Amino acid sequence: MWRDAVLVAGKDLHIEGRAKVALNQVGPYAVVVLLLFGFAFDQDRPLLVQAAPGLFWMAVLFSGLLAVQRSFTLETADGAVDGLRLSRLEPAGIFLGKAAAVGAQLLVLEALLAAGIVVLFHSELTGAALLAASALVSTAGVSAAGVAYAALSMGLRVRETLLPLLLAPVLAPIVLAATEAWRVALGLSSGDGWRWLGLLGCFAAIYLAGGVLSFGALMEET
Amino acid sequence: MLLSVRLRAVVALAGRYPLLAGADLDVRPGEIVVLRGPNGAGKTSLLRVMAGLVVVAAGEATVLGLDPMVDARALRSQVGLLGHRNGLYDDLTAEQNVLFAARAARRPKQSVPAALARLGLDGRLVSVPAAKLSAGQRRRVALAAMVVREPRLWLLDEPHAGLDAEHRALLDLLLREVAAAGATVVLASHEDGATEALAHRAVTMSGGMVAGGVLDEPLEPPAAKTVPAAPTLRAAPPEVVPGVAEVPSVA
Amino acid sequence: MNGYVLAAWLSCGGLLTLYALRTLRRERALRRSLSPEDPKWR
Amino acid sequence: MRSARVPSSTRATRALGWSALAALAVTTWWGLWVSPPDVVQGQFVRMLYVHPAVATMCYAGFGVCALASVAWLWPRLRSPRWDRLAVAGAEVGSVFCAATLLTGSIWGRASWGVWWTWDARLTLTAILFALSLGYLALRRAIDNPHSRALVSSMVALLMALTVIVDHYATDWFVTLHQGETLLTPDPTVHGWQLATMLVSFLGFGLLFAWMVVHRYRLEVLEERYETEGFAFALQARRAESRDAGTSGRALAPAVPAVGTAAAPAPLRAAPAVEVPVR
Repeated sequence: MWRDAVLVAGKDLHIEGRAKVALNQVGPYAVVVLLLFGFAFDQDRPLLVQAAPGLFWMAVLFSGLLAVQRSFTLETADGAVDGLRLSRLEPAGIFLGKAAAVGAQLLVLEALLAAGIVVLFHSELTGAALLAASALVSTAGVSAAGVAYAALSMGLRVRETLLPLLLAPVLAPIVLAATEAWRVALGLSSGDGWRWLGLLGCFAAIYLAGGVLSFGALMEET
Repeated sequence: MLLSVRLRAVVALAGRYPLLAGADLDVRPGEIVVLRGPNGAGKTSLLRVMAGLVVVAAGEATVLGLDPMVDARALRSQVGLLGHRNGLYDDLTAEQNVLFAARAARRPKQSVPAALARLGLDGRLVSVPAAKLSAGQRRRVALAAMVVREPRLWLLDEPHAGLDAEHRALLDLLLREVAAAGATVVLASHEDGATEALAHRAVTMSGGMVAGGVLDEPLEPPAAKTVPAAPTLRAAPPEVVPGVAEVPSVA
Repeated sequence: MNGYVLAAWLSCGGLLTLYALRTLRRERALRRSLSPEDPKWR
Repeated sequence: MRSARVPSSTRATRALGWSALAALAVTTWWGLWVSPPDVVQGQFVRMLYVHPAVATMCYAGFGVCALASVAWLWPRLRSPRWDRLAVAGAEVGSVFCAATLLTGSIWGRASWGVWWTWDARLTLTAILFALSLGYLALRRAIDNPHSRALVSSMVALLMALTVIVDHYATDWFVTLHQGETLLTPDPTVHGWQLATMLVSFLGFGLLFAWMVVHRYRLEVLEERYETEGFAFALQARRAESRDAGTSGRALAPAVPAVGTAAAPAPLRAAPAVEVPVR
């Protein structure tokens, strides 16, 4: 299974390397989203600093949605899905491969966005360990849930609008917990950040396990 | 000799619409069968049922000795399907696409250059991203990906579409060679001319059903029966000829 | 009787009644269009 | 308050319907007139007779959906019954969830002066409501009954897991919501208020059961409509091949008995006339 995952992730990242969609389109989009948030709070500095983690994770949620949709248009564009179904790759391997590829792209975006909030929202990144750990775990959760639901809605008629509707509530708890963890890390709120990290780990585990177990059925033609 | 494909009264649905409304078909290993019929007759659905990709709502289906509904994954890894779309990744080059197909089918990487050459794809073409290739070239890359997977059952949907004369001959030669090697080939096609010379048997589809698909050969031939000679390249095996004769010319 | 209390009761009752009626209407519509065979509720 | 006449074919559901109506009538009568206003909350206490009961039924609905989905996923137990029960539970659950949010926010407006507070319990119910809309939208988007059942039961399980983990997440979240008034060892509610609350649970419970039964029956009818429609489409498809007159030999198509339906009954006017509102 792991060998399949590496193969699929390699393929996706190779395509990304050549097409540079994440870098040229999703990245700038995320930064623009941050700018829009900035305008919305119209330079009310203390409020911006308070809201920075929340806005950061909202931007990550939106770009995660785009990255996942992009990851599956690759497959459906020319009917490559049938190739995957007929191959000897294990569905769980395909799932982990695609999730890893989306996760990697998201991590790059998060680094970009972190720079964004430092510049735009003047927040200083303290508590780096908790920041990085919660970012890593929540990215795993977001990409796992994203890839699972994208596969599920791949064959459907209304998938462009159905995927965000399905995914948003599922990702809401992750965004909530990640925001809280970051607020603690940035010293914006008291409380035990590591407990939020535990909760994030819980969600990531559920979505990863759920994806691995059900991906075979999810890839079937509906 | 066991039939490689045996379908009896197979019904396949798309929502409530019956793509197949009771299709019967028998195909023997080493045989090339062409499916003819108007658009929407169910040719593509029949191919996808044989590939184990479409749910069989009713009827029996046995492909390569396996039941598509029970052990779909085992069946799928032995089947090659070339649909209307080529299933390529636009951003990968021709060689990378075929390489991915090979490794996904757990085949050795060394067989990739040979497969590409087999379809006349060599030199500069190999390192051109799929997006920049012409329809015919993309078709040949998809065929190369299939060659490299070495499936036992070849299912092709309008394979000749988009190929020029030279490459059609190349395709026919390839299919004959593969069939002679014991694989089973079923292709759907509109062009009577191209497939006339190629196919051992032609069946007609319309309204989700197949005419002339059934061979009178029982599924489990008695052991005593000698194994009929593998169908020679062009000469249709004697006992099949009546089948072909029966098929009236399509209005 | 307090405005909020009334609002809560009416809105909740209204919502549930609407849903009940919608289900019954759809059920009657379906039953009319099906053949008169006696429905066996498995 | 509820004037809906409750026509239903079998005696049991009619009885269920009338008893639900009776219990709800008593709840209304006691809740609005008989029980005394609360010493602290004054008239607002009357909302106590709606909100908790409706919220409980909301969770009951999704509980039924999750359990039915588990049953459907269990190879031995698999049968279309569970799938129908799952969708019935989910749909009725989402209606009660909407009612819960409605009454909850009205109560919030009354006692805390604001329509919506980022209170733990409210957020959880809102997430649940969004998940249920996703679930129902997903079911409408898939035609193939088998894969629809498979995919929606997996989503239902995921929903249940998310709700359970959310439950603990929201406990660490600052919660304004006062604890379980009823289930706490020494209930602060007694006398008339307790009696009315119990009746409200009974009334809404019966209503919940009645709705699930009817929604289940609707699913059965819909499936039979699909099957009959399919038989109709099958004959039309066959006619297509006969009209084309392509085959020398007469095709001897034994009409395969599809799925659960017995031989399709003779069809009267084309069923497409009364397309059920989805």
